Amino acid sequence: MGLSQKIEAILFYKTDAITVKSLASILGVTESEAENGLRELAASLSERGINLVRTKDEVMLTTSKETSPFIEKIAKEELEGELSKASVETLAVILYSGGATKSDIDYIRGVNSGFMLRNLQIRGLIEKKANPKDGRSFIYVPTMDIYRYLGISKKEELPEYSGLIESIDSLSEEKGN
Amino acid sequence: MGLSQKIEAILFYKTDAITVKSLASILGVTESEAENGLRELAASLSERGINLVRTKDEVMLTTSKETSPFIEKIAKEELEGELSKASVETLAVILYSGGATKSDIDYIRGVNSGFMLRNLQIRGLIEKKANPKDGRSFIYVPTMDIYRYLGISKKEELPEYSGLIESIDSLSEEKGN
Amino acid sequence: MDTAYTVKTPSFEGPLELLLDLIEKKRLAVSDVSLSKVTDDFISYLKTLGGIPVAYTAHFIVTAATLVLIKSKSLLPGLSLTDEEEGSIDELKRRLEIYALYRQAGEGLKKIFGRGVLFKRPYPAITPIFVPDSSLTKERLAETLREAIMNVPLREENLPEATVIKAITLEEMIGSLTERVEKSMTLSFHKFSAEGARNKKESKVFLIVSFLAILELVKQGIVAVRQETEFDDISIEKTTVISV
Repeated sequence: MGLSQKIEAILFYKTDAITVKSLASILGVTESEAENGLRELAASLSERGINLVRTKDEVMLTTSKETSPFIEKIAKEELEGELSKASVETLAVILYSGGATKSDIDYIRGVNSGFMLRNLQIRGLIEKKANPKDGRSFIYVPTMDIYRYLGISKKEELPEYSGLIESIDSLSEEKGN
Repeated sequence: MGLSQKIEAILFYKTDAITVKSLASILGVTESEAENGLRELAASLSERGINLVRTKDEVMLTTSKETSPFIEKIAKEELEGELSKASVETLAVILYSGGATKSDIDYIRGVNSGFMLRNLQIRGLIEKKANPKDGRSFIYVPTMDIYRYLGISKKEELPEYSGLIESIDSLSEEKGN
Repeated sequence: MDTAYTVKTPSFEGPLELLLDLIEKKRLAVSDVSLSKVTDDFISYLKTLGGIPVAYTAHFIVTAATLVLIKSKSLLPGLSLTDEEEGSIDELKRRLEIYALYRQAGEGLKKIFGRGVLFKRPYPAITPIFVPDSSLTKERLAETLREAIMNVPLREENLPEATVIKAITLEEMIGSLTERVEKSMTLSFHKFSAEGARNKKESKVFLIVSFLAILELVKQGIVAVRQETEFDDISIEKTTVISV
């Protein structure tokens, strides 16, 4: 496996721009070796759907310009499509509990909620925050916008609040934390 | 620009798994055209740092297997815990058969797999779908994540795939169905 | 009987797993001979399940019954098996072979899981735009949540369905059988096994458990069994002079 493949994988995974210097350090090569690898990568990408973008010090991968109409279409769909039942369910768990970790949400729903959490974040319905109980993890909390939209000022104003929150709490206990 | 480049860009942008069906609809082509494009893309990626993973219905781009040691160094993703004997057994049934009902799994393992199936779903390793053969029942199918964790790009890359399928088939024939 | 087979959490172990472990421990392939050889170990494990709810052990008892059929071919040479009985023997062997394949495949998966992970591209940073959905109301949220909570399975629901065997255990059956044999020197198997059953399904279960109990007693030398001709009833006698 050549250097250019390794660089491609690292840039794919990084999503953000990365300096050539830190790229070289991850790879354990000199900066000029990394530059060679980057040149090779740019050449191999010339006929592909992704591009290598380069500023003075930084590099990153992006979709190639010709594909932007499709990308815009997807972005629009992500924003405007109707919320799936799974998304509404995920949102409900977060609203009633006032904030929950991914593992709590997954446990209550019985499925992995990764994709739903992303979708709800894009649409500004929830946001990810550092967990006050455990700095290394995150909790998902409702945004102010969704409170306003639903016309409530606190979670206790949600329908059937006390009954539903009791069920959620007892499920979380069963999970063991 | 060819179809395979467009697909590459869409998958790169999407980051999550996408069904071949919705890929075709975004591109405005038929599913079989999309399949051709996917084949072409897989071929063009064969020597690259990124890789195309294919489950029964979905596709996704990932880093290539060879680059895994480098990405591990910078990855935040952590695998939670080892898999128990019972979970790998259940996963084997679902992965090698490409999808199985709960009663199939219970019968093969000789135990009730209810809790095991729920745990594997919460971990995002399998998912429950409507049974294409019988709308009232469900089948459990492998997710993109289990493919990724096993480091395989298609089911044929499962260890001893063809040998096992052959043995299972010949045992099932004995029964007469 | 010498090796007490211990398993950590019996409620999560199935009969196929136990059986395959026993066979593989003896380095045998799945066959009548190997199954016959592990029957005693299987039954002695079964007896250790005394304190476990009957619903959990039902699967084991049904499997034990088939094992006993296999073993009985050598123990009672005159015994002839019905098509149904032959069928359940074949089925058990086939299930074991299929299970063995998947179990082996599972070991293969365990070896590669987490080694050489293919990494997903993480989500790029989000600039959220507030876009709710017109169908999103407080009431819909409450209803969806209520449904989701209702769908969480209760632990009890995951008990094996086979509750055909009510409050009957191997020990109870052995106790009752010993008592009856002691009372009357000769006892008909059919008469004994039919006693106490309330319906046809239950009587079949009684028959199976009785058979297990008899074999156990034969082994312990408490009773002797005799079958005059094929299909004939089996006589059970308390051993006084006869040693088995």
